[in-house]
Amino acid sequence: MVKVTNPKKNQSPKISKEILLGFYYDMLRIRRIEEAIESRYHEDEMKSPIHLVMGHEAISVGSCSSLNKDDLIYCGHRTHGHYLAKGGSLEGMLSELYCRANGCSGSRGGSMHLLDKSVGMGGSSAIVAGAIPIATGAALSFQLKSEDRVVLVYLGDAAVEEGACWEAINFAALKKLPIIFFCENNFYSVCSPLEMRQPPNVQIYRKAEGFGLPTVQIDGTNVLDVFECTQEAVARARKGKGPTFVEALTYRWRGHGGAGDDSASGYRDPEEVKHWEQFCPINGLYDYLITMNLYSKKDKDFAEKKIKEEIEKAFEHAISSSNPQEMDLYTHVYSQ
Amino acid sequence: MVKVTNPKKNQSPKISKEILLGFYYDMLRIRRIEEAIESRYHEDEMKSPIHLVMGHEAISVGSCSSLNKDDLIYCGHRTHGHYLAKGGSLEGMLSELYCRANGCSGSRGGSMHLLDKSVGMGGSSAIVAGAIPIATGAALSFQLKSEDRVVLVYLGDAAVEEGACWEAINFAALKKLPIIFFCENNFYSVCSPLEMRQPPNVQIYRKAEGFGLPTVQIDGTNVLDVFECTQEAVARARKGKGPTFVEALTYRWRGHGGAGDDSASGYRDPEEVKHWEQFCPINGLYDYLITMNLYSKKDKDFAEKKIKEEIEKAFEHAISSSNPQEMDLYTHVYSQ
Amino acid sequence: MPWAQALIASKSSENPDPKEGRVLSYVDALNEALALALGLDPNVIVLGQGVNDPKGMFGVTTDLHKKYGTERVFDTPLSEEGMFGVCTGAAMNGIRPVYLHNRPDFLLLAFNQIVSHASKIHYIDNGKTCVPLVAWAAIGRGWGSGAQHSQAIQGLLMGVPGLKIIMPSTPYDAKGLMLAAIADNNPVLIFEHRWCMRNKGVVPEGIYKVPIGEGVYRRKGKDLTIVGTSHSIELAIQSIDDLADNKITADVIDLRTIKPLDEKIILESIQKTGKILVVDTGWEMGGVCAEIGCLVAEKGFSYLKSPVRRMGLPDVPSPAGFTLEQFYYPNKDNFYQIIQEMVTEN
Amino acid sequence: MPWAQALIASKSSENPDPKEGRVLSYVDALNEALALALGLDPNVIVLGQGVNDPKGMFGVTTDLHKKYGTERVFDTPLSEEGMFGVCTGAAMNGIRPVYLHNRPDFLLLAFNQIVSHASKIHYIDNGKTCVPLVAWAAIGRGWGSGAQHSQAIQGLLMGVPGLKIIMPSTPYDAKGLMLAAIADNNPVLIFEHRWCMRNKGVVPEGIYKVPIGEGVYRRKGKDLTIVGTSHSIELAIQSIDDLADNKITADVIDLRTIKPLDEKIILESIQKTGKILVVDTGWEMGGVCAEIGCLVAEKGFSYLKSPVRRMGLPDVPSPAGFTLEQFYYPNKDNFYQIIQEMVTEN
Ligand SMILES: Cc1ncc(C[n+]2csc(CCOP(=O)(O)OP(=O)(O)O)c2C)c(N)n1
Ligand SMILES: Cc1ncc(C[n+]2csc(CCOP(=O)(O)OP(=O)(O)O)c2C)c(N)n1
Ligand SMILES: [Mg+2]
Ligand SMILES: [Mg+2]
Repeated sequence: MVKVTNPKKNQSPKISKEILLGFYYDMLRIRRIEEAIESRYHEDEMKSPIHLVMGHEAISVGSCSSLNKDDLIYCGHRTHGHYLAKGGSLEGMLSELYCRANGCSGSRGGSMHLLDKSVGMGGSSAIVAGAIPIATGAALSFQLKSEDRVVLVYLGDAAVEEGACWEAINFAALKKLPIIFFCENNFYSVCSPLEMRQPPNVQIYRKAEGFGLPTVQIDGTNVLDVFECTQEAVARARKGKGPTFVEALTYRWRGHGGAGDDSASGYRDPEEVKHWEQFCPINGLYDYLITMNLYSKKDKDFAEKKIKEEIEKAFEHAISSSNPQEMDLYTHVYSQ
Repeated sequence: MVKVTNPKKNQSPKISKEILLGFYYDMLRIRRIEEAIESRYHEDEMKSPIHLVMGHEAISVGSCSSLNKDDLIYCGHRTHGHYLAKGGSLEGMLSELYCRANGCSGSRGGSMHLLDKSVGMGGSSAIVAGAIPIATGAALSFQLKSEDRVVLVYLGDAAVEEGACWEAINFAALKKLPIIFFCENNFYSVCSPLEMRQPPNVQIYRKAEGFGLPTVQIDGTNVLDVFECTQEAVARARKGKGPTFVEALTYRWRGHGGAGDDSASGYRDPEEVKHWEQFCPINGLYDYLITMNLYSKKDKDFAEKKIKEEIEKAFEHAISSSNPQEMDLYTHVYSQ
Repeated sequence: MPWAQALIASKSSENPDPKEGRVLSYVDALNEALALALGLDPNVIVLGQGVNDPKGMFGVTTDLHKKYGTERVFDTPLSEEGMFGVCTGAAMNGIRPVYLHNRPDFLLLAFNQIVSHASKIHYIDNGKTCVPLVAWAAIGRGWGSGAQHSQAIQGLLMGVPGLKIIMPSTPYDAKGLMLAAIADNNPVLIFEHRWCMRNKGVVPEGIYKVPIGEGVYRRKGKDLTIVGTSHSIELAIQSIDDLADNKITADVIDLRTIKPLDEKIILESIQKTGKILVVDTGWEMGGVCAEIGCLVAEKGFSYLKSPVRRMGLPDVPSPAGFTLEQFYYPNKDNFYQIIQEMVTEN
Repeated sequence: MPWAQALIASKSSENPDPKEGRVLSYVDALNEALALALGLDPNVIVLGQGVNDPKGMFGVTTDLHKKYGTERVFDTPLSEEGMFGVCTGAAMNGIRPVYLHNRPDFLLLAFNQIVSHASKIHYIDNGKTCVPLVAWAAIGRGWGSGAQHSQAIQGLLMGVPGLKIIMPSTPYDAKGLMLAAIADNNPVLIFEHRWCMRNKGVVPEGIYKVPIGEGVYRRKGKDLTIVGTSHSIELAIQSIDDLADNKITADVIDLRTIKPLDEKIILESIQKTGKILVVDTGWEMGGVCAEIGCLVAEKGFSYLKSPVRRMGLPDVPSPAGFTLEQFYYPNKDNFYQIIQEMVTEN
């Protein structure tokens, strides 16, 4: 069973109450949205291969909170949390899952290509590691145009097995590009555990160290840790000091794709899932806020209610939206 | 100008006289063969893109001396030294350069594909890093068939910029394959200096360390260092302890391709070339042998004479051999 | 190596696609082929992302590792280019790797190893080394596979010397061609189609081989020739059967292999019908349709009574959305229409 | 962006391939095109292995870094896939990268980025992002380039939606198409041929654009149509000129671009001549020859008087040796023979 790092819930950061409550609300919102999608997935109306993010919420929220609206994020197939944390429209997302013409990618992308340029969700790739060099190129464009913007690219523990990941990291280090490589290490690639893919003695963040980047390994279930280390990395990038590599340890509560947990199939121990569920990013922060007297049960109920209403509206909007037409198939193959 | 490591000529290894003299003869032979090729290249009869190895001789000889005949080596475009050090036929090599039917690759490969399976020259690729995964696969075959054989693959300082290099290294470390990754760092890729391609603070061998391999950086102009570290690595591989990564610092005395030095063109300082020429692998060992009273001027003259005769015979053989026929073009596209 | 005897023993090619006998699912047929190969030859290995997990590569590799061990049936790092090179190097040294991928899209990462190495080494080495490896992938379609998970890339590879490319449509062929591919001493790519993988069919037990490079008639007729592979030919068969009442019949040729290409059977049929519709699961432009269409215009020109027609994908990436997918992929109505047009043409 | 005005200003397309004016070498024409683009648009960058070294990518990039700085003209790590992705990401964010490679063979390393990313992002992003990048490479031939340094891979890419592919033959086109490619908002691949790069020709000063997707007649004739690009069409021109005494004339069409393909000019000519020979620097099978041959059998069938013929490379890897190379590549004698055959055919 995978060793868990213990979230240090007793840290008292210099983070304002507003921000802390924002973390909680945003994580809770992502969780509830994923649960709503999951609960309706069996209806077979969302004809798109979903990759749920339960367990990863602290990473999306903690890191995106350190970015400006015009900073860009890129990611792989597991897009939901990042898209929402960066401010992507929920209606656009659900319309995309329902394959509607008004989906955020016009029904060309689906769940793996949630996109909202207006808030800095720069793009994603359904090819593992495919977005890493692309994100690096975005960082190059910022440097060339001396824009005060940074890029953050999310990658999984399998993405570091793709050579292109290291080609991009070498180039980013060479040119001191304003980019953060953020590895969400959840110890699995589909059903393949890390130890079948990388040597036991190896730590992912240490690989990046050898390539000349400042690197850090953190508890990805602790939004405060994620926020603080991202803040540092972003500051370094803005100062022109170059890229940072972050390895955040976390866990995927559900199956690789689709609804529900699939550990019963035998590739991982259901006990392992239970074990990690104790380290819920959302409950963890809740307890912290309660002990710090920053939050109450009433506040939570209020938040839940607000989120529930938003989600229901968005589903109605998506379901009632219309499908693309045949002519839509042929647009945007080439740009004028 | 590149910092040079200083060959420690005063080391007294437990290496027998025979072996030491063998080192000297083999390095001298490679040097003279390259000089002979270079001196005739302008005749335009060797219609093949040559990559001369002057300056690299200690690497080929020191490492191949640690291998058995049935161990395999693989390499990139700079093949001559490795092919010869592993025992490849000189006649087959020159016939190949002269595009003869009896060339070691039947005139299909040329200088970048010198090949002699009978002595364990397993193959090469003209695509930088192309041979690294292939060599790793050869090592996998030895492990699967539990053969007591190892693989050594030569790669340049640019080859580590190709992602496939790290994909292969990760897999070799994961499976503890019997392979040595031997990097010949001569600080240039064609005319591109290392600092334009990799960050200044980065050391190639440290990258491999992060991937979980035992690694070492050595003086590639010192055949004794090369021999000793290869012996260790080979022993580790034979014991089933897995791969080793060796970075040997060296220098290419000639232009990237073709005859003569091209530093006048301005991509590198001619002084730098002079500087490195002081660290001639062959003269270095000669001085050592003389001070140790293991060798004499007379011995050298004898060796020179013998080599000269061998080379002249081989050229005559190649030049007088016949060209392929049209039908030869169509053979071996598929294997039966 | 044990393949020669085992395969000589097999009588398969005399009896293409039997109608009677044990019925097996497409996936089980592939699983059986791999099990037989692993059992027959200790040098056969099966690898790929997830081959030993509970999903077992759509079931194709399920439980093989339990019987043959995780040394020979193993999961890989997600390193398609590197692992393809590893397979090539192992194959050059006596191993017979079968490297499986969920999707052909992922093989695009390995083109340097496929095109410049695996397929050329036997030639460059002047015949001294051979590369008996099999790379397998299942073409995706539907449920939002989209532009990066449903590419049928066979057309990109058809021109590459030294490669063989197989695209089966029936469980019988899937097993027999898998065995033939593993027995072959050259790099062989097998592109399945996820929708063919739903099929069931008669599959003999034990080892048999379907010859690489030989097409078969799935239907015999007079009005036109339809030629292609995989799910496209399946759809063609259904469509032409629907048109039987309209008294339209066709030669329907399942090539099963696109490289080497069975020119003989194509020209034989076109000589009779004078009309040809070339179908493929990939893009029409510059792909398999183009090669076969050009071949006919070159070597079968005198037989041709009307223009060559092709039915594949438009010059557009695959959309992810369900509705757009319905417009993107050819369906039976498209077939009815084009066949009607061709029959009335003169 | 400054391109619109600059290119509207240019009168070029009215005057394809002028006969009089300043003569420039092919390489200098390309160097001038890059210099003009760098001067016109601060978002243009030029990168690739060795672009700022004394060799300057065969001279194509020589000294550009001195004038425009090493921030905009820079050497790269040897990471073809990664750097192609970097160019794509930069292009998605306002940069216009021109990424140069010595050989197309090296682009095989980047197929995942080319085929699954650069060419599809505009579509997947529903038109919100465009990818204005140019990837350039020079097809090798001779002096032992061999199987891994002389591959003409355009045929592998012709089917990929979203790509544009350019293959010039004259210095005038090389400059005008390079400028058009940089001005284009889509990923454009330019495949030069090392032998065309020896040419000299009339090249106007300043910015002008040769339209992407339009072929030109290099010769007008009656007996047959020869269509192709790059060095193949050059050889075709020389061969047909040699046959003038035999009273044989042909329409020789230099397509200049293979994707998008200029169907109009091909069909127009075939309507007149009724015979077509398709030539290409790549493998005949499954490549550019196949697409054009099939196109004619599809849309020009009624015009065709005799079989479509193609002349490219056999289904064999490039050998390294000089003698074998002579047998491998089509030469004038091959042209004379095939043209004679076609003319007498009926
Ligand atoms: C190049 C490539 N190979 C294989 C796949 C199939 N695939 C999709 S997601 C995935 C797992 C990736 O694991 P990881 O990077 O750790 O991300 P996670 O799913 O754990 O978030 C795989 C193998 C792919 N999309 N791309
Ligand atoms: C993938 C690829 N890109 C570019 C080239 C062109 N090329 C041939 S040799 C070479 C330099 C390689 O440098 P290095 O690996 O350090 O070996 P060295 O020549 O210094 O021995 C390059 C860039 C190639 N052969 N393959
Ligand atoms: Mg993971
Ligand atoms: Mg070097």
